[in-house]
Amino acid sequence: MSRKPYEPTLPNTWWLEKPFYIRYMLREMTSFFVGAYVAILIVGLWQLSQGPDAWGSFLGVLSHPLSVIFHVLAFVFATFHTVTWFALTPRTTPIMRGDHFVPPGPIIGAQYVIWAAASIVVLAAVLW
Amino acid sequence: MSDTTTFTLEVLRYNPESDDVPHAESFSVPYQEDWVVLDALNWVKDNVDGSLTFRWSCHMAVCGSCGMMVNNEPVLSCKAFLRDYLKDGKGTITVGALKNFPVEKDLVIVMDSFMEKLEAVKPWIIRTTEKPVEEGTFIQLPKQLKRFKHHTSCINCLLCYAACPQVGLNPGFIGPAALALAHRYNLDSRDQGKDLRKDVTASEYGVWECTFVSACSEVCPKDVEPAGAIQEQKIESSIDWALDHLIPGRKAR
Amino acid sequence: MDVIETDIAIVGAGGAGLRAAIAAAEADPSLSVTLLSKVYPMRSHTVAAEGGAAGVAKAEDSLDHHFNDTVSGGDWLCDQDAVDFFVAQAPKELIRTEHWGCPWSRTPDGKVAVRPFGGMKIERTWYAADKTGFHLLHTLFQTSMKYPSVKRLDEVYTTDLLIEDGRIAGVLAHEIRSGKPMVILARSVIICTGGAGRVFPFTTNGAIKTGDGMAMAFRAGVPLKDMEFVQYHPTGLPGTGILISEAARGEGGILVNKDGYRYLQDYGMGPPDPWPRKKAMELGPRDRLSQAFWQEQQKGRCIDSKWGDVMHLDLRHLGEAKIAERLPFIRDLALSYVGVDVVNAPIPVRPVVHYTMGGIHTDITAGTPVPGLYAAGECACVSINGANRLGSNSLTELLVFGAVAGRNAAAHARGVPMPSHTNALAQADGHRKRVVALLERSKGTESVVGLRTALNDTMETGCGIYRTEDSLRATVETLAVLKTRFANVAIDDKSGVYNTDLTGAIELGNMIEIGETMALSALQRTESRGSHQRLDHPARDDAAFLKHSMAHRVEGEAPRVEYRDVVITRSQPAERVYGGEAK
Amino acid sequence: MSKTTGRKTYTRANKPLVWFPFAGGGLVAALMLPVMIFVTGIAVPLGLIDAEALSYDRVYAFAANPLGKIILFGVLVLPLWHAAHRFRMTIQDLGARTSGSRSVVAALCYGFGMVFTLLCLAALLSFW
Ligand SMILES: Cc1cc2nc3c(=O)[nH]c(=O)nc-3n(C[C@H](O)[C@H](O)[C@H](O)COP(=O)(O)OP(=O)(O)OC[C@H]3O[C@@H](n4cnc5c(N)ncnc54)[C@H](O)[C@@H]3O)c2cc1C
Ligand code: SF4
Ligand code: F3S
Ligand code: FES
Repeated sequence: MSRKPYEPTLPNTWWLEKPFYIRYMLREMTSFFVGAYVAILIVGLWQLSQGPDAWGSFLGVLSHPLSVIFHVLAFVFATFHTVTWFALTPRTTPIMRGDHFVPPGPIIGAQYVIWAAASIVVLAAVLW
Repeated sequence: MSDTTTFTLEVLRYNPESDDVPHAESFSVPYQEDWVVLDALNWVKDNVDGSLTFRWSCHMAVCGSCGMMVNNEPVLSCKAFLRDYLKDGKGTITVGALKNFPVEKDLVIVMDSFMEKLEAVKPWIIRTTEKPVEEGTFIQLPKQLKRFKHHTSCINCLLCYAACPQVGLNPGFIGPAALALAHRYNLDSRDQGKDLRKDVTASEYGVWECTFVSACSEVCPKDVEPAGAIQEQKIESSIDWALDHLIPGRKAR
Repeated sequence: MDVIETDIAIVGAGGAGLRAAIAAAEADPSLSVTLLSKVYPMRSHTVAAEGGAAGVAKAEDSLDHHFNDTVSGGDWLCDQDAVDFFVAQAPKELIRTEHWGCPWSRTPDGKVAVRPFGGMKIERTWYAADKTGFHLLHTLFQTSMKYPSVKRLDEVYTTDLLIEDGRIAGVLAHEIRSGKPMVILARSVIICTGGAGRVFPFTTNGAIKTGDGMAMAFRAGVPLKDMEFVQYHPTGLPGTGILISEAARGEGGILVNKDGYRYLQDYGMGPPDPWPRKKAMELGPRDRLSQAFWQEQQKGRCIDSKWGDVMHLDLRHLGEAKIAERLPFIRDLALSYVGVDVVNAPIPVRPVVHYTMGGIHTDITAGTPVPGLYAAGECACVSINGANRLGSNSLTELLVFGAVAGRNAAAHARGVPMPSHTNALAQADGHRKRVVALLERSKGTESVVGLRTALNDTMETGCGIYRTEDSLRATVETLAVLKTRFANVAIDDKSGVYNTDLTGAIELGNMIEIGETMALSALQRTESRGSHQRLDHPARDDAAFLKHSMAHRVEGEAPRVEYRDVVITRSQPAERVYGGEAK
Repeated sequence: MSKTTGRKTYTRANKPLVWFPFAGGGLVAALMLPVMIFVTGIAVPLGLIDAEALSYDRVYAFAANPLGKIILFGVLVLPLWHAAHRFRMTIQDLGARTSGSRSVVAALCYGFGMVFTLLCLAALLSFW
């Protein structure tokens, strides 16, 4: 005749339960590729400071097939990061115009415009 | 009801006096086009087993009592129509207690932790001086109301707590609904208590535990947008923290 | 048994109970206030109120207008001293809730907006979109958390009042989640347990509205006043009984029959245009509108739907923008529960039991005849609603009289000693036996559902919108039988933890007693007034019945109904005029 | 019956220290990383863009320029901290729950951020 509440615990596989959570986990996993990629570039920067030869061997590593495979993956994940990040912005920074909130569409759209512009600038600088 | 279609209602049951873990029990229930899951549960309670235990009251999606996991999604059972889960009125619907809470019995959860968190965020208007009644109401422009109105719609149904993995992973996390409510008061033009609330909302049990899963806002039946409320508070509290550390003396409130 | 001592015990944490708790805590922070509720406070049925709360707000309005609308709306069965007090306090109480953060809807210049409501001459209904009760309840609940002297006992089920030497001594309750009985000794007790709509099968009332407090007070010797007056709301959703607020009509919605005709003009409510016109057509009082539905139904002019006879409530002409701003919840409810988007189609509606005007007899101090016992909210009858409550008066009522009850209970508590343990425990043991019997009776011949269905059926057929001597007699007889059958009721769940089977059975017992007071009071009132319509006595009879009926409990027998004069100060009974002739 | 007993005391956390770089880095990563990964990891190694684009001289000139240094620092270090923080939370999501394991994960992730931040600084400051 007395209470005995059942205390559930969340298993470590909780995120496999629903597509929604899997998507979240993929989004969070973008951090692995982001981190790894910038770490590689920082190493490259260090190589750059060590002179042309070191830089050259760094470029050599970059063109190794495994490296290319990694970067293709990283590109996919980074783009996924971009898309999910933009999609969440209306939630983090709601904008009011007059008596109403600006709907998500324009806020998200504006970010894509900025993204495109930034990418073009980078490409142009590289190619010039 | 002669040739009624029946479907299977599979309920995760837990009786603290005889069970150690919940177990599933199936009931065969007549299908009615207009019925919601709550109606089916009431049918079972009335006709099959009076000991089946669940909370409900309003049957109109506003009292917040009847949240449960239906087919593993947190929903208000009084707004979960059978027809949306079954094909031709046939099939199985599973029902269980809301996730991330201790289970008292059957579908009834223990919600003490939420009540404590709710109280902790000081969900009331805080003012340095009270306005006398004789002076009438405050002026609040429609756009000032609009700014926080959606955050006032929370019915404390706790679906968001069941959906948020961080609630399950970190029991101390104040959680989506309570944090949204704190934000609601912070944004209210009549309130002056933001700073007091921040001691709680910007603590390590507050907004920082949220990893922006957004499941809370997805399952919220009242469009409260707790995910947004939390991120806005992260930004604001971060700016606040930075100013506290940059401007000498600001911190001494 | 656990014993808790408290200065003030409040049973019920809906709008009235919370307001009372705040008032008591503000009146004297040194007094301990214990707030008991069978559900978490925010689940209380105040949460379901949609339309609004009345209180004079506009310059062209006046307290006199509000008074007159209320008294005539109540068919002169209101106690006018109470109404005067009520209308004067109403704006102040509403302003207080605004200061506490209630998100009232606003006019473009930032003032609180008001909307028209049935039977009200001038717009004076404050609203928070169409979720007024929800916002009010959450505002009160959240505000109540800031008072340290208020201790809540959530999900604690009160079964009985304890009385010592004719004055209140506390309550007997049990904690639902453990089943543990507990005695709460108190110097003052306030009952705020809400209405009893669940006595009827088809109601807007939530599962918790089973009239527990009324039954407890009744058993403790307090008379129940004007119990025959049960309000039908004209626009509930068929099937579920979910309310489509009067606000829908206040904003301009119209009611039509199967010919697309605005039938209310045939029942003294016209002319239909110009629309909207206050106190006319769809903005008439609820009793008249519900009765008109019944008349049309007799004439076969209802719309035949899969849920049976309905009328159409048409909002389409309001336009999507206005609907989205003022009636979002209505739109959501209609879409979910009857599959109708009000922007493109009319809503099927029918009358449904909504409100109990009668209740625990209280006076203008919210006090009952038992010293130290107070009551407020829908469970009480201070008599501001008379024979028919005007929509939006009751949310205000629970604020005004909840506050009065809280203050007076505090004042009383300061002046009396704590009741004795021994006495209270002995009484509690006696009452507890009834509960234990329900748990222990292993092979009863009766089931809760069976009796509840029988109760609901007989109330609907015998004591509904229209009543006759025969129908009421039959109901009274059935109820007497149900009372004896209840002694044999058995339940499936014998456990201690969270036993809703048990609480359901106790509630059933309460409802049978309440139903009996309703039917008997209705049988003896051989006139028609407000919501009480007798086909065999269609006229109002002021000579004999300008009186409150007072049902007293008699052990082992049917209740005894006596009468008490209505307090009339300045408005003599006259004809109730609505439609174009209403000024 | 549930009554708030023994109220917790809450104090403000210093989380903004990591949250600011997380949020800023997330934005920078969203805008810049896809195109950068594309250029350095895919297009140049595969010869889609002339290798000259990443020649020692060009990159050195950019990195030696003070403005270039600031840009590189921002584009590398902010996403680095973004990734460090997010990865830390992800590991917690996957099961590091006890306060002990949480601290270890935090030390590893932020340690990683620290090491590469210093490496990046060292590289950038080593040539002018
Ligand atoms: C659908 C709907 C819409 C309405 N709309 C309006 C409107 O627009 N305007 C208006 O003015 N009025 C409206 N009303 C009427 C008004 O909402 C109610 O009369 C009012 O809210 C009642 O409040 P209360 O505090 O008396 O009771 P409730 O809010 O019903 O609360 C009762 C409390 O008592 C507790 N309780 C009951 N029994 C026990 C027990 N045995 N032990 C312990 N606790 C117990 C419950 O837990 C609960 O906390 C509406 C009513 C309904 C049903
Ligand atoms: S935020 Fe939404 S989901 Fe969470 S408790 Fe409130 S209403 Fe329910
Ligand atoms: S789901 Fe949880 S993690 Fe944050 S955004 Fe919502 S609270
Ligand atoms: S019963 Fe009230 S929300 Fe479902």
